[in-house]
Amino acid sequence: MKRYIIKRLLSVIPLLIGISFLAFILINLSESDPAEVALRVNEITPTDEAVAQMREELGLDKSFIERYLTWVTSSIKGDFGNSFINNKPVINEIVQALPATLLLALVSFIIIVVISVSASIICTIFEESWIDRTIRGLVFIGEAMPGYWIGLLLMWFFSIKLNLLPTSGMTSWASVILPGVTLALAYISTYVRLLRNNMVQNKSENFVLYAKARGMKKRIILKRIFKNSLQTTITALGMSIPKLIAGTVIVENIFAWPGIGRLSVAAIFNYDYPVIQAYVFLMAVLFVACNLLVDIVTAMLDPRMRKEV
Amino acid sequence: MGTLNKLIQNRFAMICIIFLVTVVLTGFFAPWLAPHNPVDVNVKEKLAGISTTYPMGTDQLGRCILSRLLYGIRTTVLIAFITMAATIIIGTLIGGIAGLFRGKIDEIIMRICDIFMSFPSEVMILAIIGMMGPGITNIIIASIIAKWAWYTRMIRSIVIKYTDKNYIQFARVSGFSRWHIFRKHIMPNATGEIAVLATLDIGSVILMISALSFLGLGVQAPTPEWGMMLSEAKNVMIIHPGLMLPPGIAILFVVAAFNFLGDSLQDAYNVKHRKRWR
Amino acid sequence: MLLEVKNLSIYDAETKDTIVEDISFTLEQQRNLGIVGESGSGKSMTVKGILGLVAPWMKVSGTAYFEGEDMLKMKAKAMQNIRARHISMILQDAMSAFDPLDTVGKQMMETLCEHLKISRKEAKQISLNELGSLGIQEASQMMKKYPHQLSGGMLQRCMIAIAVAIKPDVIIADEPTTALDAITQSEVIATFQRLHAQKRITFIFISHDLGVIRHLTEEVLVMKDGKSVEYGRTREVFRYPQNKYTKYLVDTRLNLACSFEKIMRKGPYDA
Amino acid sequence: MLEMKNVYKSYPKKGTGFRKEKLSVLADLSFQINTGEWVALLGESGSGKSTLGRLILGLEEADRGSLLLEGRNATAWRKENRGQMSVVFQDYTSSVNPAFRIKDIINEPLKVSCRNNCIRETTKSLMGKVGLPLSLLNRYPHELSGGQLQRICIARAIRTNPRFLVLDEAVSSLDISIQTQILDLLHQLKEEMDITCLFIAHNLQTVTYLCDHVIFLNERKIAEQIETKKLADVQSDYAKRLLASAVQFNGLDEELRI
Repeated sequence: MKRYIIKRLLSVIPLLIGISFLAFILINLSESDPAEVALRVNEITPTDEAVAQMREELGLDKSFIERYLTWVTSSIKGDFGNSFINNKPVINEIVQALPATLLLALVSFIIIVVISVSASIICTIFEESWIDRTIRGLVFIGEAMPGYWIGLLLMWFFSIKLNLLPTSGMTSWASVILPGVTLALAYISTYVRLLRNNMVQNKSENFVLYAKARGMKKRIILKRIFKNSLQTTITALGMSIPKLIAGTVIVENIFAWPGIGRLSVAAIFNYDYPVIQAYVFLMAVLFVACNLLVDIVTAMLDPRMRKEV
Repeated sequence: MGTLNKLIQNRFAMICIIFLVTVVLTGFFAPWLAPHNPVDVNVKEKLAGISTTYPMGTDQLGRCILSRLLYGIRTTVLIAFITMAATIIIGTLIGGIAGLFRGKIDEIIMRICDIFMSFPSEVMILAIIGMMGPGITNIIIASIIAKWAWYTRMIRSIVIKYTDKNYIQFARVSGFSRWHIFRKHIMPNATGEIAVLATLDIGSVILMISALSFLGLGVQAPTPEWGMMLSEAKNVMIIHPGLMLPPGIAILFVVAAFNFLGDSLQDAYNVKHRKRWR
Repeated sequence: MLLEVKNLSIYDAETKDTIVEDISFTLEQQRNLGIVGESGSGKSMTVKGILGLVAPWMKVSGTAYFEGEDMLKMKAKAMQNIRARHISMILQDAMSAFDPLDTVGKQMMETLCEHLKISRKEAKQISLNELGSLGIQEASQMMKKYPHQLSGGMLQRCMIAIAVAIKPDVIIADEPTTALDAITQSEVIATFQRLHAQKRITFIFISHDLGVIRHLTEEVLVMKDGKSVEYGRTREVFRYPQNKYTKYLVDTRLNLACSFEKIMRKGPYDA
Repeated sequence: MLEMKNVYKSYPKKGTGFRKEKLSVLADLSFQINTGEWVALLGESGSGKSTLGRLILGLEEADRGSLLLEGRNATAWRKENRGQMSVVFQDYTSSVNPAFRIKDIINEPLKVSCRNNCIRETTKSLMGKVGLPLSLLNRYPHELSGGQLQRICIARAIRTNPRFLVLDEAVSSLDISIQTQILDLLHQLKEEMDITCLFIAHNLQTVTYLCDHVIFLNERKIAEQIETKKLADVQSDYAKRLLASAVQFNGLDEELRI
């Protein structure tokens, strides 16, 4: 097991190098000159002289590889440069916005786990009954509904029509409910579908037939089915964490939630490249880290993996 | 063949096909079918209710909602089709090469895919649009970059699944060239599966494009687009919530139809996929 | 009489196919029954139908009396009790028959604790004894292993051990040797013969291999396309087949064996 | 015809990592098959017999050792003798392209050795040879039974009159009555055609029905190679045990005494 974890950790290194390189290339895709943009957003006329000075300041006159290396080394230290807009360190902006996003992601993660796991268990136990059909019907509709539309409808119904919850911002504890539910609803359908199909498939595995043939109780057989679905469940739900954090972009914009999703969209409109760069890099790292964690946890759960490595 | 027959027998799938064909045709003939010019502003008639001149009313600028909806097909569905087609072509090309030749090339392609897939697609698209600026071309390019790796991988695994089949092994033993095997045996069989993949996924492409437009990062005003219509409706939500319905329902129906069609296609293709019980 | 099956038919409500049609047989104490037929003849479905192990959309009709009660009309709970205590089953595909996430020992003990109402310790002891008597050395080591660490033959024996430990009236073995290699196959068959002789267990064997059936059973039921074509004493049926299909099966089988036999007879051992 | 010398083969183990661990499937294998002989390769599942077949067919490369066909390097031989080597697999359902008609399936090998002029005539005689009605030619594979499909596979394999044929468990997944029919067909082909064959199997009876030589493969190595006629006096432990278990269930009447 130890060897597997070490191996898995080592395999992440080339991946991280690739990611950072790609993130860096993405930033350099931009058609406009960052130096010019930096000047413009600070309302300085981009004369040739000023641009050249800015280029030097931003290190744009160096070679591509050199720039990449400086960027990576400073990124590792948490230094993503300063925002073009307010000249504050990017890392501060992100650290400020992160808690709000994490709270939102956590709330919807809990909703997703509770609803998708229980719904798929119910569907498996009562396969092909009316309740299974109803849930599947809802899942089908949920998959086709745009998440932001659900958000708007919820906002209209609960905040405007019933005036129960705040429409936007982060003013009280109640403000997290609507964005949290909206975010969760966008993902629940996918997970219910995935988990239910996995469990139902496990139901027709040979070991279930044998458990029946040796006269085991229904409860014990169900327990075995669920245990065998656990790996898929953990993988799916584990990977939902980074997806949720990345997926907050839309929800945060609907509900004016002061998180990193809104920060990044604002940065896109303002051509604030350092912020975008930092956001992309951090998200990718988060994704890789979660992936790693999920892999290790599932490997620990499965005896076949445990012995093999 | 059997697949087509099975699809025809599935009445609901047929309804989906008819619906989608109608939608596409309506989009194509929008200039003749729409009662008004979708970008014509008429402030006097703003937020009008349902009437014979405006079958679905007007928005906050007095533009005909039905016309905007019909023209919206052109943008939303067309962009989705273009994105999908380009992604599939790239995926088939690269995935086909990886699956067919295996070895070093395969290894390299797969590692590159790994890197691309380490970015959540939302983040990837945001990054690219952030760098290149909002706009239709840019969201198409961004979606392709965000999706190609996944398709390459799926198509590679489909190709590999077929190369393991005995009839391909037989063809190899008989001394056929790789190209012949790919053209005669793999492509005809894989096309169906790729079509299923595409149909299942096009709904999510539509959702993504409309979401980007909703954020103001995709299609720019005044071009009619469903996501953007929702974004505009949001601003007048308090006084006129009804505006949220037409574009939302339109997206829901089109995406649902594609998803259902994809599911039915998959069922029709995989005979073995039928419920097994031992 | 242990088990009496009359006019058993199984009908697939989804595809509208009749899978098993009008099967009748009786199982006498100590007289093993063999069910033979080619793939798709419905032999496996027959016993699954009796034990209520078929999919919900399979409609089973007819009667199957076990100790005076019709199993086909039993409630799920009563049926579970039958499967737990009276009729055990050994499945064909041993490799996938155990839950991959749990040790084999745990699954054996779980079954025994449940059915015999004994403690885990006792269950462990019984499992060890049974595995030992099946000729497995280091049984306690083996019980700590996960299914993927054991061979098909080993897992097959674990299934046999569970079935035997419960001391059921009948053990149904569905193609118990098909998935095994030739040498293991003959070992497993020897085990069945010993159990039958020593523990006085009555078996139903399902197989497509006439050689195996001939070795293990007293009565045989030959099936074709879901119907019974011949039913009688194994020796007689194989020696003087009445039905054309049975004769065909026996002839092709003998034909196959013939060249091998010739070679072996010519050998030096013949002297 | 075929000579294998000190062949080793291993597969990389699954799992991520930089140091690839290998799982050895064949170790130091040497044997030869003479022209015109039918040689059986017997072994348990996992003994590497199918891998050996794939090596000979060129579907896989050996790690070490040499493989000669008619005294020449196998790769070079294959290149010059397209269509001269053929194979029948165990799994007949995946052996035929489900989208092709039967006639296209059995005529496919001809496209390599380009002798298109006499297709109609030989297709007819070929179908007769494998005992199938001509009416099947326009059907699709899923309309045929397992036995018929395997006959189609055999017809396809001998379509180009190959000099060397590999039968990879060609009868194993068929019912015994069908097995016998297919074996009869193969027997008849053996008489009629001038062909060398490697018959991979795990069942002794089918082997003795058809082959001149038997190679016992056990745990990655050759346990014994013997003429079928002399099968009764095998020396190796593995072969003896296999023989003993086969003897036990051979007949249906009296137990065969040896």
